[in-house]
Amino acid sequence: MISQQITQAFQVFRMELDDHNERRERLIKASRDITNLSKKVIFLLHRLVMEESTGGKDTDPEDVIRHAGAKGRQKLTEVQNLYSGLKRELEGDRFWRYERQVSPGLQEYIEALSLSHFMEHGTLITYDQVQQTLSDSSGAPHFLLPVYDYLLGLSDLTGELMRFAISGIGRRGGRAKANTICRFVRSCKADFDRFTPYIRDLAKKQAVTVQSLEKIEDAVYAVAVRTSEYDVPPELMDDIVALSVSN
Amino acid sequence: MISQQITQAFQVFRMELDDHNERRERLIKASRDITNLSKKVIFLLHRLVMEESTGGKDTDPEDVIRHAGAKGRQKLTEVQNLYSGLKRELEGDRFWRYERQVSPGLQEYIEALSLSHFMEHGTLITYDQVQQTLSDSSGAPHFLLPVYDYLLGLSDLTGELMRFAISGIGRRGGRAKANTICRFVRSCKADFDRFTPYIRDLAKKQAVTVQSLEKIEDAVYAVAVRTSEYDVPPELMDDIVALSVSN
Amino acid sequence: MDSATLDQLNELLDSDVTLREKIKDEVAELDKKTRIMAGTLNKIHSTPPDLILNLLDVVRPTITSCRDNMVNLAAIIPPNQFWRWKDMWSNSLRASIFSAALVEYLSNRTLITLPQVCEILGIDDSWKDRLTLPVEDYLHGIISLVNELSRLAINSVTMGNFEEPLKISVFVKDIFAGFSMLNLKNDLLRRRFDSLKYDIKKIEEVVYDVSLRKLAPTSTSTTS
Amino acid sequence: MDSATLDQLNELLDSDVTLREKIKDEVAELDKKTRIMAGTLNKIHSTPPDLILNLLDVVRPTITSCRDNMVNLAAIIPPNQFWRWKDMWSNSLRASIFSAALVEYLSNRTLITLPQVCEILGIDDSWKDRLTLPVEDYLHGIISLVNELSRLAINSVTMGNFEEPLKISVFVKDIFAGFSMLNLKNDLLRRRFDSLKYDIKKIEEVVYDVSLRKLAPTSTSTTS
Amino acid sequence: MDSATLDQLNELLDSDVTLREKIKDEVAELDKKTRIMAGTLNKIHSTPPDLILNLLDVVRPTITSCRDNMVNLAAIIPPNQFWRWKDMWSNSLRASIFSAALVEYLSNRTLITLPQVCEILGIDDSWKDRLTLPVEDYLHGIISLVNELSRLAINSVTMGNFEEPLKISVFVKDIFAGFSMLNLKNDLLRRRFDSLKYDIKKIEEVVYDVSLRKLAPTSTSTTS
Amino acid sequence: MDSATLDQLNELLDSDVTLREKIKDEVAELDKKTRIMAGTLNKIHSTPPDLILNLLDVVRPTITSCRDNMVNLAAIIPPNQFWRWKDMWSNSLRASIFSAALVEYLSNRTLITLPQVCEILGIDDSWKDRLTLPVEDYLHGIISLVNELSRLAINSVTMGNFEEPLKISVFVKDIFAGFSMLNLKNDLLRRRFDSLKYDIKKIEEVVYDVSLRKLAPTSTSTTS
Amino acid sequence: MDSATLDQLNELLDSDVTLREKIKDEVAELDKKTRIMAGTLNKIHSTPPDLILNLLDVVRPTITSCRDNMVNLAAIIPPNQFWRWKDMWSNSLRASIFSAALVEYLSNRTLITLPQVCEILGIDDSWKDRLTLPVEDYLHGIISLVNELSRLAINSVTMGNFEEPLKISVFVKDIFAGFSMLNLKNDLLRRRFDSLKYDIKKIEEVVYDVSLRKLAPTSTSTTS
Amino acid sequence: MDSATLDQLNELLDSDVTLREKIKDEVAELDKKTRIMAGTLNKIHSTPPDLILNLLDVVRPTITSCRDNMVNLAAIIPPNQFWRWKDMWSNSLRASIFSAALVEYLSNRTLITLPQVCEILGIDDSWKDRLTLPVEDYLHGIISLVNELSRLAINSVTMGNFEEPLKISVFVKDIFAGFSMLNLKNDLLRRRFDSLKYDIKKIEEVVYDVSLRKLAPTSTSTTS
Ligand SMILES: [Mn+2]
Ligand SMILES: [Mn+2]
Repeated sequence: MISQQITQAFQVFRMELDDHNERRERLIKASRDITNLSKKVIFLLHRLVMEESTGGKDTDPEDVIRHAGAKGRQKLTEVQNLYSGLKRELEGDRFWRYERQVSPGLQEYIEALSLSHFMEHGTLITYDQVQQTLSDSSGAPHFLLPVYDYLLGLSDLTGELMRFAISGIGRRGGRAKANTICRFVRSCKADFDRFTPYIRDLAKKQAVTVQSLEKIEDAVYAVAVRTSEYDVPPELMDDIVALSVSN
Repeated sequence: MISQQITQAFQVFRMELDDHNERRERLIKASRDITNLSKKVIFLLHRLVMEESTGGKDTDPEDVIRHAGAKGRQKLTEVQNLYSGLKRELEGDRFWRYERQVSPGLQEYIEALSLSHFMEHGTLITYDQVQQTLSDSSGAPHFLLPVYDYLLGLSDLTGELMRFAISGIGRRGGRAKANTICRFVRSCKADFDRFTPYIRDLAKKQAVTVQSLEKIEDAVYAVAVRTSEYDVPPELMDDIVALSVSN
Repeated sequence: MDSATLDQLNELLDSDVTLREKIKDEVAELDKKTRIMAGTLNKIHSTPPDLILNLLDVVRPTITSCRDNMVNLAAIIPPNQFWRWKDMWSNSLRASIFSAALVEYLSNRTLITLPQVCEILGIDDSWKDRLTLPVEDYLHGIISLVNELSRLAINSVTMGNFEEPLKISVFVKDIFAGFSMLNLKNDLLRRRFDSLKYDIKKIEEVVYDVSLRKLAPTSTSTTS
Repeated sequence: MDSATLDQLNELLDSDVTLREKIKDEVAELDKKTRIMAGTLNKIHSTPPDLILNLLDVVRPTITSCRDNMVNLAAIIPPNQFWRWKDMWSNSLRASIFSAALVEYLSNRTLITLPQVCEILGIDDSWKDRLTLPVEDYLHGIISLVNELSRLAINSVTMGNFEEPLKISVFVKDIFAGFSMLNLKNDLLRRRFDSLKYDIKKIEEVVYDVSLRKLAPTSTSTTS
Repeated sequence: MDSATLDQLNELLDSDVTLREKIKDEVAELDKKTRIMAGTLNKIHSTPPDLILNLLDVVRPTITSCRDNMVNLAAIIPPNQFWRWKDMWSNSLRASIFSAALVEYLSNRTLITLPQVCEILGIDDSWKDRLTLPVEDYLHGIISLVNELSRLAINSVTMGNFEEPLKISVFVKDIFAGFSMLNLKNDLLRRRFDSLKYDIKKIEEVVYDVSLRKLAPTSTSTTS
Repeated sequence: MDSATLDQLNELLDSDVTLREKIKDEVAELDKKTRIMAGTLNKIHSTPPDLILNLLDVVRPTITSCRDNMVNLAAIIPPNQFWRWKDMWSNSLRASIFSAALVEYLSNRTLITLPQVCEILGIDDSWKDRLTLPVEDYLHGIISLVNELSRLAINSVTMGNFEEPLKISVFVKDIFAGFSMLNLKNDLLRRRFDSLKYDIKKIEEVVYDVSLRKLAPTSTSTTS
Repeated sequence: MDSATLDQLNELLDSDVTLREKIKDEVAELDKKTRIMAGTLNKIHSTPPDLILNLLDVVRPTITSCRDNMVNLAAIIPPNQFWRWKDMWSNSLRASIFSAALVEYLSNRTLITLPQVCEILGIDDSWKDRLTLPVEDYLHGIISLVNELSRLAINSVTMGNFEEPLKISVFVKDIFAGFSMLNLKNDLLRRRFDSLKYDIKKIEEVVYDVSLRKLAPTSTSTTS
Repeated sequence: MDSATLDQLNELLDSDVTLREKIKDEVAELDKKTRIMAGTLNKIHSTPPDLILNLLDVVRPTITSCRDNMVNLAAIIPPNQFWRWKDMWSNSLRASIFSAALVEYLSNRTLITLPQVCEILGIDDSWKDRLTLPVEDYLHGIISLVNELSRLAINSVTMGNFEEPLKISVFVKDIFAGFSMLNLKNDLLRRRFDSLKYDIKKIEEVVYDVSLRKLAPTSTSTTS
């Protein structure tokens, strides 16, 4: 009977669709976990800098930041382990099949990783360096990192750098750091501009980057105006203020 | 002074922008008038067929429709006069500058014109025929008719044909006419499908055409079912019913 | 700003809120009545012809009682603010017009006119700036009437009344011709008018069935 | 339906279009004037205090000439239809109110009242059902005034006028206190009022800068 | 970023752009064919039963010629990137599946299977990671088939063929039962499956009309 | 802020995510059951009257098994949070109510009541703050029932069962009259109630067709 | 459906409407109080330090009187429906929390705790299923407090009070550190937390100005 | 349609497609250049005043090279079809105008005129019906210039150049006054002009900061 054939065919379809939907659900959950872990690392990085900066005059602010970056990088091994566990779910042509589910977590991870990297080394993490963190011990990648996710993840970095610069501006050495970050974000913006015609969402993110950059510029400007008025070297200014508000 | 130069330059810009805006406003108003006139002709066409069809058994329904079509065509010379008056506003590169303002009226006009033409001749009006109505007595066009507007205007025709077919189905000869229209709309749909990749809005309008076609098919189907049940020739059916409801 | 000014500004800002509440309450009242009328009139589809007039007598007092709501609304709307608030009641008003038009048709086989509706609902000409009956709403009510009559044509035959569809057919074609003379814009009214064609077609089909099965009387008895 | 009825219905359905065109033209006229006034008043940010009064004298005739547009509008709007059309001109009206309020403040250091605005713009009480000045529009005009004054506070200091911010601060805080007492709904007015807080803050920062550097004579005068 | 990195990224991105262009061209080719097939198959609604087979013979070569496009596509897509690019052709592929399924149904009154479609379109199992035929696309093609058959049921009756709707009804109910077994997510497929219900209803109404009037010989054969 | 407070705040901010996952899983289970029931009940359209009861017996255990999901849901929802999460399962719940109502109608020709639904689905009164059956959901289920019965009226005639439409007509008119008395707001329920009118009309047309052709024994029995 | 059932269904459908109205009225009351408190507390920006306590004494009774509204709300909300209605009052509640927190800070220089807020507003633990104070609302109130204190830092200096900014600086940094420990989602709260940075920055700038101009006392007097 | 007509239409449509592709390619070229110029000019925010001229020298050849693209475009556009295709390149054209205007301002402190832009970009007057430079595009370019200068005002101060903001302020105020004279419709240009106000305000605040602190020599020179 015809009917029987159709039933059997649809039973096969059901299995395939259920299998796909279940894998999709698993990857959505995994991506959500990765996103949350990465977000927490970003919070942690901001927090570490803030807490340890209160250590007093003897700690070098650069050391504090480097130390925070290293701690963040270590914490991100948790995310790397998750990706290593997903290797089978994403092998072969599956990565691209589930790219839409995987992409948000991946970009958030790259945002966190690049922030740790910047804090630790003061540079932009490269594509190969990111790919390396997504590979097993023998260097075989769990999946090929798409350039898009790399660039989109990096372009979120500038927002975090803005937060980092502005909330640090009142701390010892924060003014100099804000200047460094201002230059760094300006060059990120220029570099990424090249890629906007290739990646649609990047233009939107670049607009956010410009906003972040202007916020940093405004903050750096405010410091410059004040320093000019009082004609006191920045580091001395820090100390005078620290004397007024010691906590 | 710099300021003076800027003021003078901006005075020139103001004149140019005002000139452009005023022309734009004039064309919007003209387009609205053309739209309204065309809409009224479409109403008139439906109305003429309805009114004159009540003339009784002696009038040939085909004549009534032909006559209505001719009257509609005559009435549309009013629109043609408006276009002839706009010749100067649309000459040279101006037509394309104000295409967005002119287009809605133009398409509505083509809808009305093609409906008149169909009623009068039973055929689809050609591109050259439409262009001819938009030319002066020596055959010089007021402006070059864009193929897009021609096709988009025609594709609205199918909606009016649906109204024409369905409201005529109860009149003498209406069943046969509905069949003719059904075939005609079906071939319009097939012809226009070729152009959908070129004209973005056409795909949406084709979806409406398909709906109209299905409505006509449903109406023609209902007649077929009924005729089959009673096994009476359609024309005889008309007479039996006319006997029951004479008005 | 001195406190007198502030009080006055606040009063002006507040008064709209209270007014909206009052209108809402009144419209809720009116709405309840239209639901009751619709519920009763729905029975025409299962009532034999000789009992229809009784049914209409049941509805009439409710229609007339809508006047109270009209009077109340006219009393609350501030002068000149008809256009500000009218959307709040137009649905209910259209439902009332529909009921009045259906009662009129079944009683006298005539189309209720706009002034007749005003009279029945007690809408006074002198309220012009607060409460009036716009043409659009009247036309919406009439379209609803035709929708209902196409249903009635079907159900009359089921109940063995074969003349009703013929009467309805004549009446409805006349209304359709009237609507065809109007220059409607591409709005809701136009869309509802387009849908009338299907009602007409349905009624015509019933007329065919009845005629071809020779269930209806001869043509002379139905000429209007 | 007889043809007289049909003609009447058709007329009712058609008439609005022409009216809309007429209003649009009149509002375009008014709009042009508000742009001219805004252009002139923009110069307050670079005009020394002693020349401000001259500047205001240039603007006054244009404000007064808005009366013509008001008269024309009142003549075209049909009785009772104020609420139907008002959205077409409210932006231009608010711009006129802003200009009148700014001229009033700079001339007399007082807040223009709603009746004063009506008088200046020649809005007649007897037009009530066609053209009136709603509270909302008045309040929008006042908020625009505060927006502008926060800019003026900044620019006055640049021009070496350190007292202006103090005056503005006192004036604006009073208005702010007034708005705080109003029962605004969650609409555009509410959102614009929320934005006032930024203007106030900016002005306070200017006063702070001036006080800190002891640039103005009597900073203690700001306590109200 | 140093210029080596920039160059590397640029190269990667450039190669995608070129690839995209190539796929686009190939899909445009395929698309043209699906439009030609749809145009021809559209004639089934006005073709008498005995000429239908000729019509199908006209379409078959075009279907088969789609294999060229499939071969070309499979050659350009890089390994493992099937899912990355498939959205570019899935609409065209679904249209091809629809044509193949309609031809199959009208020829043999059977539902084309997924492997049959692959064979007809020449989609090779060994291309798996570059070009394959996903279940979703197959199901979309089948839904389009049902959409078309519901129209055919109507038009067959118009042409005096009263048995066609009965055949279609049996066939389509089986398909519907098949779809009911699937756990569809809230996506396009689910919405299109919901729309199937309207097709089924429409076909059932045609069968009803035919059965009620005893126009087809064996209406009892539709019970399954 | 001390760290205990911070930990507690963080916990409160985090907890919802896990709960949402758990509810989702449970609802997916319930959903699968409603799909199975719908699949089986779909067969009523091609099943002769004497085999219908067997069909219903197949569905009953699945309905009863929904109790497990209800118990599980009631166990996960925190006290007092019914209104926070209910949107997650209302679609599935409505589908279950529909199945229960259809089984009830075909078994006993009566309308299932809200308490009956609660009993069948095992929704306990004591869960009130976590899981209850809102009126809206019950009414949605009943509207789905009427949608299905209008299809059944058509298909019964196809299968030669001319009495079914008459029974359905009486039942459905009663429900319609009931809905007319309800004070529905302008929401989804109201729109679906408006759609009921089409179902009623369709059923009336079937009764008309059957009556006109004198196919059913006692057409006069439809007057209520 | 019998009329008892209908009445019961209608009652269930109607009760929500009435309840919504009641809550709205109560919230309007509460809202009026928050506006009065905000109006009074706004005066801290122009009140010398020694008169602040008097000002707070004026506000306290209004805060306490909010308990009445809370009691009333708790009385109207049906058991278990907290989550259904909470959005209606959360804005007003946050405004009350802000007022309470500002009074607490200016009285005792401490951060009000969540239990303290509950106590002051009389939110009873036993109302849990009808009215409770969510963490989010508490945190929103605290952010508003910081926004206000950054303004106060500026205005204190204008009024010659150079110690206030130092106190505020210490207090606000502590709150900021607290917020940094929270894992906020990307919602309104996160955005408002981000904006806190600017308040902190502003306060720091004031501290610089004051320190560098040596207007503030020595550090020992400000350690907390 | 007969096949001759179909072919004719197809040909017309095909030629447009080819033309569009050609324009697209040319605009992509132009776009690449505008991005390079923007990238270089972006460095003005971190370049000391004495090195700015070198930077401009780097940009000039690229601006001039845009002429090639203009010549090519003018060669492909059919007569009278300028307005049909211009949206395809207006963004790139505006970006070029912006670069030319910024170079002009930083070199000579003057506003580039429309004829100057035409000359630099090699737009020939004789191309009028194929390629011209509309006022709108020129104005967009100027608005982008102001956006950039407001950022430059900030960054100059950071680099210790306190006179730059004063120069920018004078220049930008003149432009703003010019724009105020225009009757802009409610389009993109209007919205961007509205955004100019924020730039002006930002620049005014920088001038304020510099003047207040007496950081620049002759702040009084800004009064015009
Ligand atoms: Mn981020
Ligand atoms: Mn039309």
